[in-house]
Amino acid sequence: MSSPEQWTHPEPGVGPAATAAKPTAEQVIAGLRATSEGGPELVQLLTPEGERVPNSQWDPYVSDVTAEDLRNLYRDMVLTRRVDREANALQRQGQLGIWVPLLGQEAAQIGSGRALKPQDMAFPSYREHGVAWTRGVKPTELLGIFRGTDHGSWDPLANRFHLYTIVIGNQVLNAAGYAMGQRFEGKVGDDDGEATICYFGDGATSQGDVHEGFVWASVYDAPLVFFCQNNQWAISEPTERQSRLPLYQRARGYGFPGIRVDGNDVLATLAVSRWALDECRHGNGPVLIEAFTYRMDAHTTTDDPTRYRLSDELEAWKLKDPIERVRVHLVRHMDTENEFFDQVQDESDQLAAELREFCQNMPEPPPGRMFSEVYAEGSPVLDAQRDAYLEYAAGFDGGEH
Amino acid sequence: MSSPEQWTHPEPGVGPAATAAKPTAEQVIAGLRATSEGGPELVQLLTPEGERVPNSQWDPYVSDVTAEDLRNLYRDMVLTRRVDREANALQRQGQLGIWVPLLGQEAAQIGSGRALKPQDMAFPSYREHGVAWTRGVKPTELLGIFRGTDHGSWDPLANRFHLYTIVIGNQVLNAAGYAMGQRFEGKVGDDDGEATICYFGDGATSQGDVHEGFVWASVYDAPLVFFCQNNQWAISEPTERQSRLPLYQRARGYGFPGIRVDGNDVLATLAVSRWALDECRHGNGPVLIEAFTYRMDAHTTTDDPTRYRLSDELEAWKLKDPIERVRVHLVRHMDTENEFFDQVQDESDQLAAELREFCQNMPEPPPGRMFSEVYAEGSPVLDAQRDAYLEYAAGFDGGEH
Amino acid sequence: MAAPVMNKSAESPRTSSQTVTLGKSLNLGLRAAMEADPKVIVMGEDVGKLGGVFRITDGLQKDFGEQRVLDTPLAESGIIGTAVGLAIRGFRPVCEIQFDGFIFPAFDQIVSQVAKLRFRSQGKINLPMVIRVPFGGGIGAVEHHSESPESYFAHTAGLKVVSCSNPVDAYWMIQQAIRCDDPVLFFEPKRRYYEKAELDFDAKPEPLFASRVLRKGTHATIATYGPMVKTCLESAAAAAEEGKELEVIDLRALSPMDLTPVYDSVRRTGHLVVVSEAPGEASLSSEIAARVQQECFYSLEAPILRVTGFDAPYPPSKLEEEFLPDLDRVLDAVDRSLGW
Amino acid sequence: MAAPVMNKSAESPRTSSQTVTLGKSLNLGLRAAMEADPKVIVMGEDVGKLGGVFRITDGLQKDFGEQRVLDTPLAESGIIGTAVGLAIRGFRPVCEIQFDGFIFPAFDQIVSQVAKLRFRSQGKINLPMVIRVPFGGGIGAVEHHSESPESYFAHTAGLKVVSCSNPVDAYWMIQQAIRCDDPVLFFEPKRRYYEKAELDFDAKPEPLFASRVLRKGTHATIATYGPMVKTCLESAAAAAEEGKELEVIDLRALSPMDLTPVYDSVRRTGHLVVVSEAPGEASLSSEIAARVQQECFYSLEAPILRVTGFDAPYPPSKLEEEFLPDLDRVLDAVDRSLGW
Ligand SMILES: Cc1ncc(C[n+]2csc(CCOP(=O)(O)OP(=O)(O)O)c2C)c(N)n1
Ligand SMILES: Cc1ncc(C[n+]2csc(CCOP(=O)(O)OP(=O)(O)O)c2C)c(N)n1
Ligand SMILES: [Mg+2]
Ligand SMILES: [Mg+2]
Repeated sequence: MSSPEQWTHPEPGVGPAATAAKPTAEQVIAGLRATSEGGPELVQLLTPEGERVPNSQWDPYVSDVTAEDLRNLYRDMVLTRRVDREANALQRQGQLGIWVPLLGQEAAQIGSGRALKPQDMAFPSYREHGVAWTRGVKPTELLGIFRGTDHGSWDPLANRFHLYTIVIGNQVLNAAGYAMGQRFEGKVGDDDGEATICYFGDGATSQGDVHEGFVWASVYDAPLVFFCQNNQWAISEPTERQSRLPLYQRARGYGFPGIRVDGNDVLATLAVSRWALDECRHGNGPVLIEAFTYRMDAHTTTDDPTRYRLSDELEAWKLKDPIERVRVHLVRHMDTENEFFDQVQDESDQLAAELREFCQNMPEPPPGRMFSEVYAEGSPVLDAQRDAYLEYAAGFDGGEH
Repeated sequence: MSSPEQWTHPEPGVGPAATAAKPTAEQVIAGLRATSEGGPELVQLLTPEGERVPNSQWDPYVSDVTAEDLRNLYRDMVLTRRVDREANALQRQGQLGIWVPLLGQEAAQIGSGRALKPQDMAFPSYREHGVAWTRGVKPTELLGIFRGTDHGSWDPLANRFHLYTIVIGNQVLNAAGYAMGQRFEGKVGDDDGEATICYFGDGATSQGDVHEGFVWASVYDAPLVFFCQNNQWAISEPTERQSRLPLYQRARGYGFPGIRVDGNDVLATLAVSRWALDECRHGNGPVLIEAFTYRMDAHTTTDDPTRYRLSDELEAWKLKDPIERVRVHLVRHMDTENEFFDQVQDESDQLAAELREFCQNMPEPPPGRMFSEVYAEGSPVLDAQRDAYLEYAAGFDGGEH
Repeated sequence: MAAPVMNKSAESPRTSSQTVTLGKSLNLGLRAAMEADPKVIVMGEDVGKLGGVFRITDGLQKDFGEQRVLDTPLAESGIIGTAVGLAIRGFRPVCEIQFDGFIFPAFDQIVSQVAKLRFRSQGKINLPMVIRVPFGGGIGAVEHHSESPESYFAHTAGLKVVSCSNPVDAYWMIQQAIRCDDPVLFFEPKRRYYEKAELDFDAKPEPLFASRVLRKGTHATIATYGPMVKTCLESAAAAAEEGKELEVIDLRALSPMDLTPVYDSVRRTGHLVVVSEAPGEASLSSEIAARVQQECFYSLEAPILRVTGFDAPYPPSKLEEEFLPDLDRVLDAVDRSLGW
Repeated sequence: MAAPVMNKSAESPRTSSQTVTLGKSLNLGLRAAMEADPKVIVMGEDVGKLGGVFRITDGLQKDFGEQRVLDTPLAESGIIGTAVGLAIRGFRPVCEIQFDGFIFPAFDQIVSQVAKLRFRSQGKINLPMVIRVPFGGGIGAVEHHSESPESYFAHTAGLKVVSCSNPVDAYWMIQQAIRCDDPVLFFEPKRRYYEKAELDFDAKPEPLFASRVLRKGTHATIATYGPMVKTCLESAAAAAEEGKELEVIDLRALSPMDLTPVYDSVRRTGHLVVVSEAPGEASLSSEIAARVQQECFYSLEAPILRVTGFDAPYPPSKLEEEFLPDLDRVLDAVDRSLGW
């Protein structure tokens, strides 16, 4: 039951006000007001067991997906996970200051990322390493953020993948503005139209900026897909701390569609994202997608989830792994040989090795970097600070101080 | 049609994405995506013509309202309007720096204000002179704000009516916190429970703070009635600039009820507010009420509405005047004599005279007031500034400078 | 810079010179910028049909259409946050914040995105946006309508901050700010919107980030900006009658500040009074004092004195004359400095 | 003030003295405040089960329940805005902002409501709330996690601002801040959370709004606060080896500042270096310089020098050692001052 309104909100009418509905902790956990169950409205095309569920509404959006395509999606997810695990290990070994794992969210990210057309724009939060991959951002280009050498070294305009945004919710407004721009430039209205996708988490939905993004996008008919990865946790807080209702229903109050998809199902995510992006590029935006998934690792490498959640939960979600179900499906129904899997395995080892190699050899940024590119047109005050600092620092080179 | 979702949002399915729905300006005005029509969901108990509409759902909430009570509501509205008009005139005559008229919103404010129990708390925006009246705030206590002598001179805790809040949306979070406190103190759960009501406008609904107030109140089951007076204008912007949908529907996305009431119908507003407050005091909050009304005067005395809206609109709304319909009803169906109306008239003249008298004699605040009550425990820095200033200022008294 | 082409607006005939108010000047400057570059868009609350509560954008929506002059939803974070996105997309948004006290809901977007995005992207993204803020008191307004928040932004690295003080500067500075590839906070002295001056459209404007000596003097230096410039010029005129020649410098650029003319002046006068109506604590006036005492240590014959708003919330308007620095307080400080 | 009753927490046995980290000290101080007054509630992101990302609220929810330790929705304006309402209702909320860089979404509520409500109501409403902010750099974090935003709040009239620098102060100051009837911004030097000291629960604490001379000296004065206090003490120790005795003053109170000990010191030493890792422009360090040059005009033998973060966004963490003032930069400034 994904619409628990009836028990919290009796209808007006004869008689005294209804008694307070006080769910017990157990009821909450059991999902009485939960935002965490799948529910009948969850779009799923591939079960955790790897079986294809026919769905007349959504099948058309993936009817062109060949076995080859599915293998590519599989490959994307495996490589993404491998990059994620390698980076996590690099952090453990002191090569990165921190890492933000996406483990478990590969399908949500690859499915939506692969739904994008080249002309589309994406605004990530900080966990979208899989989406970055689909936009042609090299995994090595992500590392600087976490090693502390830069704030992201890819070209956000060339890749059409904005820089990571760490302040929760900020990017939603930036994306809304960008999408408004697409519309103002007349780039919306047909199959070649442009669209924007914006990623944020379940926790982010509480932020004022996300709301304002919903208001702006709906008022300006912006071609914007709000892509909420509900991984069920905002650090230590479960989604119940952010909402009474499943998050996709938030859209109902703004007058645009909200839809919940199994975020561990790459095919369903692809289908729903394609539909949503198409709606947007044709001028019917915005759309909200809630990808229902699970953060299988810690929030970041500095987090300790054992303090706030039970390992049972993780075990249950392991059975819904986004990669495994595709693997099973490919083997059982798509005549995929071991060779393919071995090859993807090799490729991912290769990628991981390159990542490691790159990471270990990343140069330190020069001190002048602190002062560089703050302003397009410079600042005499800052320039003077830079000059004084560099002169001061030069005193140490072979100096005596 | 108050749910225009179907035309902006075709269902996913076979076939290309739907063509962009581009409403023309006329369609917008005609209400295709409008947020401004009443619609079948508008709760109305008293028509503009003064006829009582039976309503099995809402009648129970006003079944105890006697002719005497209705006359009191009428009186409240007349006095409120008279205060409003007098203050407006005082501004024109230079006695006030500015005035924020409530003309047209008397029913929304008196209906909801009179639904409050003594233990309830109210958080106004800046136009709630009618609600202030119901909370026992003297009209004279409002004047300082607009004359520039103070920021409101009533006692917000004693009156259980918070100070006016000018920064749009801020008070919604403050009210949510206050209502959480009512709950934390165990003052919620039965007929004697406490509730809080919070006022804001249609424009305010776009603010992040209002959203966060919705999130907090729903997550903490706060006994809070969100009372949105949709007077259809945020200064020069029609509600269409803030939302695609009628605003009461916003609540749907948060999992609490939203209801639209004819804000020019004091009886309907009373009924709906009583219900909502009762839900809250019993623990079933929050609730959103959208009181559909019309700002019949300028935004403030410095505004010039002729620049952005047609006088036709105003004429149409004059026919829906909140006071006139009660008057007609009292005369036609409640045996009310002219004497009563004359008496209310006299009373209002008297009140206006007192207001004027008071206003003209308001003392200037002393210069030390600038420095007073900034801190509960003082500040040596500010004290030094005060002392230096007062000494400096004293130099002018009979001084020569 | 060429005279603005005003073929679309009948009420403003093309002339090479015109007497205009500061408000009108901004309006003409905005119009010129919009004509010069189709990527310039204006956005904010009530900037369309109404032309803004101060009419600074008057007529622009009529002439440039609803896609270039946007009446936005009522939320400042939304205004600035979407402007960031529009700027990333290649637009040059000019955002109006209706009153100084309402910029705070947008503070996060300004500090975390507007100020940092260029640095974060190492120059791959420019944010050529202008945030217009009518600021300061003296207009008898209710709370939150008379704030002077410029120091918050001067303290924020990555932003540029300017303030105009007269109609001529207003006209040029708004255009220069819009052409600037950096984000500019543009503070407009609202109590001076109705001040008039002769505006020569063919003149060559000063650079944007340069302060200006508006009155030469030998006895003491006054550094000020925005609405206080007029107050200080009046003070200087009064002082002159008593034989004291005050040098008045309009800073114009608040971040980065161009203090060289102040240093030069203080080296000659030995006395500096800084005037600003913002509360003094941890402010631009503190910064000026801190820098000048360092640069002109041996020239100073008295400590640098500051005449500012008090470190209290802006008072109810009946008291604002007392809160705001005025001629007497400026002269009192000058006298204290000279008599040190 | 009595020793905290810690009967509920097995891990912290009751003793009259204990060696604790600064982080633990805050935890103990919060616990003591919550035990002393049932109206004290703690709210913020992840402050419950997790005990906060720095574990400052560790164990509090377990011991005081979910209605006194609230894991709030993820929105800072919401945290502060609802805390205002709770304070109006009579609670004493202690809000945690997870990191310095995330206080900005709450800026509007802080500036427009927290700072002004008491003045607006002419004292009819008190807002006894504390906003805890782990601040500053030096921990190798990603962007927005190393900011020093204290000057924004010092510039905001109506707020009080303090910063602790060591475990002993942390323990007392957090309790004093909570007992204070004014809203207090409480800045915690996060890079010092793991510094240890002996905490005597029976000691009598200093007043909250008083600066403290931590080291006596005769050659030059250093005024600093928060994380830089340790840096400055180390600098003074190093200088002593070269025969220079530096007086180090921990300001503790940032607004209102207690500068009397600084004036006294400068009158003796004639030299002042102000150290803060925040960018210098329009900051607290400017304010200190502005005020000291006025108060100690005739005592100063050299201009007041400032050692601060640069006026650039906080850099990627590999560069933070260069960005942050360190022993060398402090000593360099001291030398420049002494050699003026
Ligand atoms: C404005 C702001 N407040 C707090 C934080 C600290 N923080 C980082 S991630 C996070 C939780 C985010 O949860 P969610 O939105 O669900 O995204 P997820 O991390 O699960 O992908 C928090 C509180 C932040 N980055 N920005
Ligand atoms: C944060 C903020 N931004 C802008 C304003 C200026 N302003 C005052 S009232 C108003 C319109 C409010 O419209 P609405 O919420 O519909 O309330 P109404 O005035 O119609 O009652 C605006 C923009 C403000 N007070 N606060
Ligand atoms: Mg999450
Ligand atoms: Mg309105």
